[in-house]
Amino acid sequence: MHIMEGFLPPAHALGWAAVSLPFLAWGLRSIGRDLQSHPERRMLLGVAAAFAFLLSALKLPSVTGSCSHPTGVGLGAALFGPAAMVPVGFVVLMFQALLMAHGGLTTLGANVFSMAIVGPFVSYGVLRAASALGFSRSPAVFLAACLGDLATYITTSIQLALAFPAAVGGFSVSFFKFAGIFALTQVPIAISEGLLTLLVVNAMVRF
Amino acid sequence: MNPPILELQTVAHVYPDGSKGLHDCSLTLQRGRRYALLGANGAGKTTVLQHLNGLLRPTAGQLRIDGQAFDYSRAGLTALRSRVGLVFQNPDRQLFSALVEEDVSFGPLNLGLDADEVRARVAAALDAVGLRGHARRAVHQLSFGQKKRVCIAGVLAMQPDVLLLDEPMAGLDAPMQTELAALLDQLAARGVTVLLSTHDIDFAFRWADDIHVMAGGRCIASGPALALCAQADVLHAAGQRPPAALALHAELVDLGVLPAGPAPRSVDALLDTLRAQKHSGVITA
Amino acid sequence: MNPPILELQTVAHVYPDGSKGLHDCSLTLQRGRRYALLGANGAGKTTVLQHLNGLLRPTAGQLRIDGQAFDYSRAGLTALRSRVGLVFQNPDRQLFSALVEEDVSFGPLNLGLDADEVRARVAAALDAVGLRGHARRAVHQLSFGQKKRVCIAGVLAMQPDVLLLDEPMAGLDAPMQTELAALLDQLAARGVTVLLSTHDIDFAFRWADDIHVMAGGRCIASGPALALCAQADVLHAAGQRPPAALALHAELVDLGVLPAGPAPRSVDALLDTLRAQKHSGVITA
Amino acid sequence: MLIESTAYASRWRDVAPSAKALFALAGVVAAWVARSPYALAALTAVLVLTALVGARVPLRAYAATVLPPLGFLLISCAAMLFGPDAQGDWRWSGAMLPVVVHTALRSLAMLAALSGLVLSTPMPGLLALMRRLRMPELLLDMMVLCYRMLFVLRQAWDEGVTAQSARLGYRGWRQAWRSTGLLAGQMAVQVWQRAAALQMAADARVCQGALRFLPVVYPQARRQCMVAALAGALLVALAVGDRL
Repeated sequence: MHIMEGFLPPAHALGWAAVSLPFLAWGLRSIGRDLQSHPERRMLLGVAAAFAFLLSALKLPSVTGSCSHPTGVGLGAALFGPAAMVPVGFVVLMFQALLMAHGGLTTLGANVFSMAIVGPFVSYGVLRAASALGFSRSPAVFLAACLGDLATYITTSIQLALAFPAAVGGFSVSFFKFAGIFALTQVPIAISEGLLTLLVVNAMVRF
Repeated sequence: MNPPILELQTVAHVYPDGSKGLHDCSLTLQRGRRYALLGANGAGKTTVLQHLNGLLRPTAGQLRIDGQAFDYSRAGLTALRSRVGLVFQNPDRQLFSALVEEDVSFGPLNLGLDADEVRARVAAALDAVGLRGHARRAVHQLSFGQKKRVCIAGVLAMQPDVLLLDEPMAGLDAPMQTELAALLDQLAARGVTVLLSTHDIDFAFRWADDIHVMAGGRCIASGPALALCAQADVLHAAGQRPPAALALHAELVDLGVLPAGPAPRSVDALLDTLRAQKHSGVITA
Repeated sequence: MNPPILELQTVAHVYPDGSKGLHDCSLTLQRGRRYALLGANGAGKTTVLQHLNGLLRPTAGQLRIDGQAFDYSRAGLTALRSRVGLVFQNPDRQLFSALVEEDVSFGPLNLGLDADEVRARVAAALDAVGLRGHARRAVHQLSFGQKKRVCIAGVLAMQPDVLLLDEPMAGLDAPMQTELAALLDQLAARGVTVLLSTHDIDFAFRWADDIHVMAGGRCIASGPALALCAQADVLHAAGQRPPAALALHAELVDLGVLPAGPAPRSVDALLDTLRAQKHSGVITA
Repeated sequence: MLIESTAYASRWRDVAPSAKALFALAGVVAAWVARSPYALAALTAVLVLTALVGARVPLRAYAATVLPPLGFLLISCAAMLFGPDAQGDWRWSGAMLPVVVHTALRSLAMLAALSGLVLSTPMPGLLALMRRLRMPELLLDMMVLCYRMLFVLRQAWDEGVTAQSARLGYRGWRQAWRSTGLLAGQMAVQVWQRAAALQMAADARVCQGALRFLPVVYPQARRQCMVAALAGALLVALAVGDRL
């Protein structure tokens, strides 16, 4: 879920950018180390970012009209590790802002935090936990993608609630309002996302 | 005479970006014949094929099937696509599954057939293209020519009445082309109507019963291969030179080397005629 | 005689997955000539090209440049690749930048040239392929043929001595092929050695000075186009039939229709000869 | 992609991206500084008109571009104005109204500022600008590749969907899900193959690590930046004046 251009007050916009920046730097360093021994990783992450962007612009069969769901971020975290997904997610979000007016440059920091940091980390964590608990592949992948998506949406709701606490009740009331109203779109998207990721992974392992 | 199995009537097509794909394009396909759709790159060949399969919808004009105007309903499209199969040019863009037999089963499964029927059709289709032994192989291990045949099997498994192929000979070397042409002949002999697009007039002349000539988004001429290829002005308008076999035959008849008569369909056939000539020892000049 | 500019000496190549790319493959390229690398799909043509550019390293045998064994050092590779340019078959797998002139500038910048020199080379390369007016266009807005020419410009901007092209004619229609052949002729006339791979013997016979014939990962024969194409057994071993122009010419000489002498390079040239014959009115039989 | 094709067709396509970015930045700063709804509305109007009249962005393309973010704006504002209170009853809470109005107008102004930039500047220009602004090289390389491959992969995707449709792959929702999954899986595998092919092509052209390209020159850049700075200063002055 993207926060639109200009929606966050300056302090919040800059604050979230400051929070995301170290993660981005860390991701870039981790890729940079790999490049010495695997120069083709530069290309790989570029193509992977394009593929993630393409999937995110896809209209999923059941959620008509909905687009820009963060598809592929959870999958990418499983394949490349969550660190590499920060720069990839950054590129995808930047392109969504510049090519589709989804999200924005002033809110890029906040969106990167929810979609390129929290989402992939949760997906990755769920996947690790699920395999540690002995889940078979299909439910593990579905849960990882689905929960990664939900974590993103909850993070966004927190970000909005922090910026706009309710006049009465403050942060918590505001959070439940945002989370409640966006649940209408985000919960179906998270389920579709989980389903699609599952189908993709099942198709991939066959190759 | 039966109504044509498929027909485009004064079809126009404008792409969403405003570029014109077709305008005032009419052509008919009769049951069981072998057609070549001849034209330069950008003449609208692929657009025609996609109209015949219902993938595109005419901006003006209509598609007729068995003499009836086609209605583009959901059920109609399913029926049309199960009767009219389309093989695209690039195998890598139309093979989605890891294993050969899985890919071939894609169409029949979408038709909603039961598992036994699907299995039987897949086996028959792989038989037809000579890949029965490769059913369990991974698609990415196949050669280009084999992939092309898997694509054809994937469409044959839907048992279409009409088989459309977009530039099937592109990228194939000479022996593979010969093999594929033989396969298409077999299908035509079984009553399947075959239409393939090509920019190679020598191949069209050699293989097709009838040729539709495309230029600038229109079908500018149609007719039996021999009669059509004799019309130098039509070919010129489509940016084609006459087939080599025809041109050579005409010159050699003029020179009195060969007797007048129907031209051989290929340079190889012409060579055979010349060799026979040599042995008979008769030079008519 | 100068040493060959490039040479493969009994090169073998085994891919990491164990499949054999080349074995005992030897061939030489002399300065300023036009070569065709002729062979069926899977004969090892692409593998040869990748060896000549240092992208692959022989499992056995060696690559020689200007008569010296190549050492595969970092500096050596840079020098080799700046002298030997390789154009791949598929434009979508070799263009990195979305802007035409940016992509063409990639190679020269890697050579460490200064900005002005790079700019001049980019302009000259785009001029050579006839795309000067498209310098600021986006690659994805170009046609397939134009993209192919951008790929060639990207290599020309490095001003190589040798230009290698993998199946450059694939996917191009006849007028585009003629145009590209003319461009390659121009380059050859300027002293660039050109080697292109193809499975079309008629094209190879028409265009090339010399032909290397590949079959089963080996170069089974090399020689001037005319001499080589006369060897039916070699061609047969490579799965090729003789060029149509050559076969026809031989028959017509046998029949006494044409005087003995060098064969015309294409069916079109043969037709011209026959027409001239008709006007002169002399039938030698 | 509408923004993409509009940018290539824009009258200001060949204006230096630095100038357009400067003006957009001034718009963003002004929107952050301005306080009254009137000033924000005026700012939005100026920015929209600049894009429509100055850069000749077609109204239809402009509207289609800003529509999806407006949907987000609507839902978010609704969430702030309605919703369950401490007792769990859904009700209108007017106390948030001034905040909502200000936020909505500020968002519109910023959306207008950045839409003006992206609708008149093709991505290669923006990437070149980021390069000049010293964005990390690795990130830039990823963006350059991503941008180019977007079109390649989208074409492959569209062709795949067409081929599947021809075999009835999108006949119903079950088939549609299955086909989408198959296609996405097949293309995910291609990501590795394409990356390897690109690396090989880069090596053939003596790639030294990072991807380097010659920047496009904008001969009028200096003058254009001056004009943009002046216009931008006016926007900011308007906003500061509003605050005082």
